[in-house]
Amino acid sequence: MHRLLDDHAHDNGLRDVSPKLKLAIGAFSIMACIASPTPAVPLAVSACLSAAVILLARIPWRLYIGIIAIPLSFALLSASVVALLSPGEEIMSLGALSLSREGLWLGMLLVSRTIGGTSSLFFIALTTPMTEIFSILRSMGLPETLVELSMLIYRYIFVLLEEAMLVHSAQEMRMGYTSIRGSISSFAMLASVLFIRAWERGERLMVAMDSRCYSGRMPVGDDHSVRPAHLVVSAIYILSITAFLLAVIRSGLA
Amino acid sequence: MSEILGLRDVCYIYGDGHAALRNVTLSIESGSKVALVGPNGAGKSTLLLMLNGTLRPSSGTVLFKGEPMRYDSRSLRDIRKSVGVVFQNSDDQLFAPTVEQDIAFGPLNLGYPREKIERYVGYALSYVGLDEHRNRPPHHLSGGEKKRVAIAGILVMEPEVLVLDEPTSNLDPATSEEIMEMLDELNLYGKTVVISTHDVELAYRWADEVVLMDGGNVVRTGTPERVFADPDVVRKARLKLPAVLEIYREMLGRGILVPVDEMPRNIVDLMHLIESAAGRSGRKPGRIYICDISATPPSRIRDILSSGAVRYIGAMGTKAKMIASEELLELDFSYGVVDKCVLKAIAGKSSLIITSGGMVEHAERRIRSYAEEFGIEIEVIILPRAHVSTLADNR
Amino acid sequence: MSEILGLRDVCYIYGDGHAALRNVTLSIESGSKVALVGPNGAGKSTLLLMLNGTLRPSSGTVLFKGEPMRYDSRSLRDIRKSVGVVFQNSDDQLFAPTVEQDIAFGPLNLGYPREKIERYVGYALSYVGLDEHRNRPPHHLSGGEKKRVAIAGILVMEPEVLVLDEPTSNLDPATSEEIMEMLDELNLYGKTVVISTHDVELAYRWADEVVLMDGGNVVRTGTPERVFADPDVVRKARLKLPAVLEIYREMLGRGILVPVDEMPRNIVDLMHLIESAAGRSGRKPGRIYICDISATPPSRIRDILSSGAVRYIGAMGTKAKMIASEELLELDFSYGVVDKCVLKAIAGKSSLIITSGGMVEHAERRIRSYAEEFGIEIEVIILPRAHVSTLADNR
Amino acid sequence: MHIMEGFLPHPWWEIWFAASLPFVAYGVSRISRMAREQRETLPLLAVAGAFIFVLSSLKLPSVTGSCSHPTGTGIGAILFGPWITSVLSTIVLLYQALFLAHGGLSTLGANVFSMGIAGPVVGYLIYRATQRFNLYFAVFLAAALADLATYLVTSLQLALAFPAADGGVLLSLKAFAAVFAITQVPLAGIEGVISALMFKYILQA
Repeated sequence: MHRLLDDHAHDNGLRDVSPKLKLAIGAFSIMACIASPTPAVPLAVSACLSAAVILLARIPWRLYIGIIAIPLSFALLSASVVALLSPGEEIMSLGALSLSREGLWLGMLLVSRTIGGTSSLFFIALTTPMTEIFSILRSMGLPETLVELSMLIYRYIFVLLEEAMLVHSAQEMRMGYTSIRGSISSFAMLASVLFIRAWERGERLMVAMDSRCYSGRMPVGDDHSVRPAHLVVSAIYILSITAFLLAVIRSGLA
Repeated sequence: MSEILGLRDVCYIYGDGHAALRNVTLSIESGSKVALVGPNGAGKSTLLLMLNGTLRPSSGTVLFKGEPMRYDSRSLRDIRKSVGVVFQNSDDQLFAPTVEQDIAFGPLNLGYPREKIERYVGYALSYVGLDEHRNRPPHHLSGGEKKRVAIAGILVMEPEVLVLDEPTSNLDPATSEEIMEMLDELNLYGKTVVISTHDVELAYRWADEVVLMDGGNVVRTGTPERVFADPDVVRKARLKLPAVLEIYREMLGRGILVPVDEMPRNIVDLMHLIESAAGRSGRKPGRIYICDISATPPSRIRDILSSGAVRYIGAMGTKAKMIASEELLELDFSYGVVDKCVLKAIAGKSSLIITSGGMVEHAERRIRSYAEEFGIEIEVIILPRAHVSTLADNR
Repeated sequence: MSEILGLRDVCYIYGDGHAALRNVTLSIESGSKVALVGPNGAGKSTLLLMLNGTLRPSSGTVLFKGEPMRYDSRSLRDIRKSVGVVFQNSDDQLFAPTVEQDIAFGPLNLGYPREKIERYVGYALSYVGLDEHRNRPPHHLSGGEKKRVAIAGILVMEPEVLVLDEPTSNLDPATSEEIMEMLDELNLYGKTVVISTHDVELAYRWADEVVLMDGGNVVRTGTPERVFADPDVVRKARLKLPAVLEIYREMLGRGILVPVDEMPRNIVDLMHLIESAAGRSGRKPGRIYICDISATPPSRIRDILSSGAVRYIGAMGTKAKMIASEELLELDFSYGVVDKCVLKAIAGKSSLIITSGGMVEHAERRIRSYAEEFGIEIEVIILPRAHVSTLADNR
Repeated sequence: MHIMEGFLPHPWWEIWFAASLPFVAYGVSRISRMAREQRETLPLLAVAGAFIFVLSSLKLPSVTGSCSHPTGTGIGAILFGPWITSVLSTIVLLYQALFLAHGGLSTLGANVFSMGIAGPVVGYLIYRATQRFNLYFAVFLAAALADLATYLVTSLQLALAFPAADGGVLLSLKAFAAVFAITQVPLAGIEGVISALMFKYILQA
């Protein structure tokens, strides 16, 4: 994986929208998906946010489809276990296992929640660079140490990742990873050299921070202000999904 | 000039017993441009890390403004505010998530008020010409841009001394020249600049003072001409002679040239030596126009260009280059501008230098000193001053 | 010569839509020395990674020995055995815990028998002159040593083509020259060598063929003289002219020299042009002795030195340098040896080149071709051949 | 092994956040104290965290051929102890969710508990218990069992949230454990071997 989702977030079409607003939409959507008793709400959330990511944030749809398939495999596998274990009226029998109507429904609900939840997660990941989330984390009152550590880790992930990719391709050029045995020892060499390199970098990082008068503070970026138009669109989305959710819950109860 | 940094009998021995510096004594003058040259492993980086107290001598003393350096955290903080170090690998230096946050790191830790931090960061960003990259993470920048951010992160603390370890390593020639020109500009405005390099061409051309190191020793210090005068010493330090000097020496060896007091520092000097040896002269030299871009509307530059008065155009300094690129001026020279224009003038062609502020006088002084050295008359026309009325009329 | 690697209309587009290569067509001859030059971000590294199939073109074809490259794992294995790539930063390439294990990595993965691996690793180690470092961890080596280990790790797989990304970056001048000389030696024994660099001096002096790249395009290809003939193109690509060429052009501009068919490649050429323009000649040139170290006892070299027959001594090739250092011979030249000895010969001084094997004829050929080019007579004396009887008597 | 966004229902996602919080909070306070005493703490933990992220984002050479990644937290526990590792893991898991789409935000608490707490605690205890016999074997065992513990805890988390019709949590746990065993058991072995080899190579260098 050469590009992380964060790399796309820096160039997306919703870059100028307040990160607080985007986080709020994402968090609300996740909650709505988990709270929903039927697949309809998560699927609606997924449709809205996928459209926003592809049409407004202008993330290439091929990329989007490609990454949304990653969690689906886990969701399908786990949801089928849940489905087969659930009690209820049997509609299909597979040897020792049996599938009930309620089980099938629960499985579908779980898959849809994963799709909806993942769309919400991607909405945050693809439109809001991590660099803008740090200031929110700090204003949420998270411990200073945790925020600072997160910021430093963020930066060094990219430095070490590039190094790991280069070492990995150097190993491939010299026929590493062509057999299982070779793969395991190649991987262990990669890990060990990366660890040594990381440690040396840590020592140089300390010197660099000291050279710049480090006294225990890390700067955070500024927040974008919330624009009225964005607020209106967000409010419409949140109210519609909430109304839909309430309607579904009420009809389920009735 | 007075000494700003000094080393007296400094030794440094690493944990494994390997001596990185052996009895080094050195004096760095305030306001000078110093280049440490030497092979890999000569101790250059170790010496640089002594200058801001990152490394502490095993024996001997480091002096800052005549005072022995102290290593308690308060004194170190003061020294690091005054002596800024830019590391060879920019990735080691840029650790904050965005360009802006990285540059703000120093001022924030120095406890500047918020408003001052913002102002300083904005100033540093525009000085290195990276305004539009302020919210980018460093891993989305090119090598040259990273180096600029690293320099900005130091400049923003307003150090008196700027120390750079191999500032041009891994940069292409034009980017290297741009970085070196930025250092020239900073030096011009009063900062002492110390670099390490094994690029002899760079050191020979750029430095006021060269310190040749090898095996932890300072082998020789002095003007570039003095340090590079002895080819044996240079070769032993696994370096080579600057090309101009090597050609000059070959020509001496063949009797084409006769030894002169001052060895040629650049191609301009060399050409002058060759021409005077060949007994040439008489060609009417070209003119050099210097235009202060901060006081001249770009339309005026276009007028000069379309008038056919100049053949070549060059820009000096970050601001001039930015304006040139905004105005789509096609530059003939973007680095080593004064030298190239003098060469053209000697060859009978006129040229225009666009620059700004204090750089105008600097360029003029350099042209005058060349002209004097070669005993020729180069007409220098400084634009807004001479044409200030015309300028007003044009508006 | 025939094409060993070729690119036809190759484009490469990164994930973010940025085009790193645009319709690149290129042909690399078997046995040639090719230098890709261009600024940072020109696409040089991307192109190099196409040559062993690490990157796959977005469109267009890469040919190896006339066959379009295939990207299944079997074909990739074959191509990577034949085309070895050395990265710019040796640290990315050296990942095993010791030098020996690192060099053995390729052969081990190729499934060579144990005995063969040991033999090959031993051979590669001694070829790069690092026998005594075999059990050290690579990250404790110097930059030059790391580069040698990286090259050894590729050589041990016996590739036909050696591809090196910026082989001299961060190395001091003498170490750079040693690495480049090693590449010359390998080329002499039949390997095709492709490098990328933004060091124009290096490319101009070393390459048979220069490929000038900018913004993902190949701007110009051909002999170094042809590619560097147009200063505008070179400047646009953020490079500079090689110093020799810049001085030559300045001298042309001043009428000190007249244009010649072949532009000077190095200082020797330039001096010859200047001397013939000045109508000089007549000085009796010095001799050049070439001594095959593998067939001469070191005592013989001492005899020659003490006889006063030569003023300068140089060593070419890894083996000769090793022996020179063992015998504590103080070398005057350890790189660019032939050029320097020819310069000395023209200046009337004699010199001795120690080298070994096929390099003897190579050196002789180069001296002869210089002599012919300049129309002078340089006496070349090859030592064990001429003195074989004396040699036997001495024993 | 990450639980994906949206998969854990109410109240389980909240319960796992609550279960993880004390560990992480204590870890943060330990790091804060260390950072005040030793200035190299933060830089070194930062590169260690980045290392764990990068290691866990690389595809493991795996017999099953599926897309499996090492957790790297066993190594973390051996080097830094379980408390600090729980903090590093929390940050790494957040980044894995946002950068790689592994895991999620509402499931972060559950994932931190299985990968950042249960795995490291088991790994650390095993390492301390077996270290005196043979270092490499101890590393192998610690990393492999940390992986297995993570996988069992994840299975338990799912089983608690989705108990079976008859047989309840226990049957459900068996079912989840059996399904994930196909990939997770070989993975644990491979991670153990790689961790032990990595230690060997680091000590050699």
